[in-house]
Parts: sequence; C-alpha cells; structure tokens
Amino acid sequence: MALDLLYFAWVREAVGTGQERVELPEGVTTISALVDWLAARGGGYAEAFAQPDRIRAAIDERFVPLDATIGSAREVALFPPVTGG
Amino acid sequence: MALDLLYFAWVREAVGTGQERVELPEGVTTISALVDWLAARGGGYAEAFAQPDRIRAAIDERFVPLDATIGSAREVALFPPVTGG
Amino acid sequence: MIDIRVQTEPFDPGAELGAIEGGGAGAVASFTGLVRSDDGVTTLELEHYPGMTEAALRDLAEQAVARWSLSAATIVHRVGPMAPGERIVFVGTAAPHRQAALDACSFLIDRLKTEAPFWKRETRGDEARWVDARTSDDAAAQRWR
Amino acid sequence: MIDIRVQTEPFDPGAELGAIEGGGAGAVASFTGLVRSDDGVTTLELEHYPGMTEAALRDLAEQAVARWSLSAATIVHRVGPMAPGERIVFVGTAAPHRQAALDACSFLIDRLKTEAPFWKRETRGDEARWVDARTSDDAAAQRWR
Repeated sequence: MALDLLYFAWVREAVGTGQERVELPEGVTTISALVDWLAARGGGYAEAFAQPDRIRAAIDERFVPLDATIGSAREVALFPPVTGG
Repeated sequence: MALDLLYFAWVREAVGTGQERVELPEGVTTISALVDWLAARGGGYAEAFAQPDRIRAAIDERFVPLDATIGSAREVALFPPVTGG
Repeated sequence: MIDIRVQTEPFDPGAELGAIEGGGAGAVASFTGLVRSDDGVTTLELEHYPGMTEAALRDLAEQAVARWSLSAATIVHRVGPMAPGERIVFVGTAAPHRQAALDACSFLIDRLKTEAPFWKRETRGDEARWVDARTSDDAAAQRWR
Repeated sequence: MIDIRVQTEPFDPGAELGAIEGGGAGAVASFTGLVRSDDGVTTLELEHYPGMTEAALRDLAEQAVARWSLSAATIVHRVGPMAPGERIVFVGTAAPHRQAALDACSFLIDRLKTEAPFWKRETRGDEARWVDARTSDDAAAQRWR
C-alpha cells in the first residue's frame, strides 16, 4: 500500500527529508509498527525513531496514539510533541 | 466637628447635592449613626437613607463598613454598591 | 510599570497593548469591557469618586504586580456618557508566562467591579436607572482572596 | 464568527481586537504571546503542519464558541523566523459577559499549546535547539476537559 509520510521538527532533520512516499510491507498495520520499521532502516531513521515514546503521530491530519491502526490512511505524519503558542 | 460629606449615584440624586459640609452633633460617631442622622432630616435625605443596608461608605477615600468610627475623618462618602467595569 | 487612567475620552486598546509589550514579557493579556447593544440601552453613563477611584485602581494594580510578578499593568476606565458599542474599561497585563498574565487580568477586572468607586446609569429611551450591583460580581471578586 | 490565520507576516493585536468588538459583545479578552528577550534567544523559528494546523485551530475555536457562546473568536499564529520581542500568537474572544470571554481565551491558548502542530526551534548565537514540550502545558490543557 502506498502511503505518504511527513516528518516535522527534529524528526525531519534526523530523517533528512520532510516527506516521502513508501510502500508499507505486510504486517506494518499500526503507527508503532511503522516507527519500528522506519527505525530499522538505520542511519538518520534509526536516530529519529530510537525512542518511540518521544514520537507523536497524526493520520490524515488527526492526532492518533501510537497503537492506532493505519488502515486506509493516505498520509501519516511523525513528529515530536508539539510546542506552539 | 466639621465634616465634608460626598454623595454619589442615586444617593446624590435623592439628596439633591453631591457635596456638603456638616457639623456632626455629639453622639454621631459611626457611619451608621451618621446615616440615621441624615435620614432624620426628612425629604430627599429620608428617601436616600431609608434602607441603610443599601448604603456603602468611604472614609477619607477608603471603603469602610457601616459600623466604622468616623473619628477625625475629613471626608465621608455615602453611595450605593459600586457597579463599574 | 503601572499605568492608571480615568478619563472621559475614548481609548485605543491596540495602543495600550503596544505600550505594555515592551520590557521582554512573553505574555500579554487584555480585557476590554464595552457597552452592550443587545439590551435596549441607548446611553450608559459612568459616575465615579475622583481621587479615590485612581487610588483604588492603583492599589489593585500594585497587588497584581506583586502577586503575579507582572512587568506591566494598565487600567483605563472611561467616565461620563457612552453609546452602545463604545469601550468602557481596558485592563492589560504583561508577565513572563501566560498563566500569570491571564490570571492577573481576570483578577483586575473582577476586583475592579467590586472595589473601585464607579456607578453606572443606563438610559433606555426616556427612562434612566442606576444599575444594581450583582452578587455574581461579589462571588467573582471573592475567588481571588 | 471564527477567524483562523497561520502566517509568516506580523499581525496587529489592535486591529484584531477591533475586528471582534463588533456584534454587540460586552466583553473582549485577548492573549498575545511574544518571543521573550530575557533568556538569550536570538531567533525563534516556528515550524508547522500546513493544513492540519488550520484544522486543529478551527476545531478549538468551534469548541470555544459553543462552550462559551462567543460572538467571535480569532486565532493568529505566526510561523517562520522571529526575533525577540516579536509577537508569535494572538487569541481574541468576544462574549456577552467577561467570565466567558476570559475563560475562552485561556482555554484557547492552553489547548493550542498541546493540540496544534507547531514546533519551536530556539537559536542562541551559533547554537540551535528544538524546544521540549512541557508537562505544565499538558496540565494546563487538561484543566478544560
């Protein structure tokens, strides 16, 4: 399944890009699994996703918990806890 | 003792003036006694001070309860509860 | 920096905000009270006790500055006749952090309502009446004790 | 009347206040967040998630309008680089009565801090670092549940 991934703040910096399209392998059905799969790429990905508890996520522009199912999402964003205002 | 009296809002309107100087008689030593003494003048004064629990007071520009002693005050103000803001 | 004004002239909230933003504050809060135009009032008139009013407002501002470590507090209150939609009162506070600025702003307008010698008279067409004090205002002021 | 803007350009709190004063409201509250200038920060940069940010802010504003019967709510948030003293965010609320306007204003800035996808990066001289989220912000946002 093709999925657009967005990265923000230090996640984006570590990964080295703000956006990419990926083909999810079988078995990667939750945000947690997605984070683990990305971390396994090594390099900047390993650095960005070394501590999953520091990662927050949105599916199709809505915040979701890490155990959320990706389902038929078009877009998943991964980022640190927000710090606006 | 000479004392300046100030009246505000509907107290002022009922009394018919915003300010007057009075000589306090012996025995009028508290705000309550002052209010009773003024009410006894009749007319607009009786109207203004018919219900002492609707009256608030300040001595020399500081709010005081009705049982406060007038003492050596220069100025006593009598008025309804405040409604600013 | 405390700025207290009681005046017949209108005031400009934007200018008041600009004046308290200096000094490195991270947070500025404001409250503006206006003459409501939804209850038939044609004129609102504000009477006050000159001298005592300014002293009472300054005392409140000093309490707020001390309690919330404000870098600035401004209170502007109009007196005299006003039309619906016109601004009556402005309270502005500046502090390092948002909760301090917001709490101090609430404190000042709540306490001003019960501790500053102002009286409102509403005119609706031919009929004028003095506004009654509200027990809800006393309750709001008590929150801060 | 809800007005949500995310922009790189500066904004004018006085103009924002003026825009929400119409409509007969008796009470207008505002909060302005500024880049503090007392902790050595030379540049603050705001990143956000275009599209989601506006949707999140609009959702918060709709909640506030419904909960406090606001006649208007405005949120303006800058993104991009900013210097100390510059305004980052403005929240303005208009309501019939003061407590509603003030509570809604606090709600919006508290919840914005935890529910809108913005990220701050501070630069001090040559060193840049992403700002950590604060547990005190989570606690403040929880107050409104």
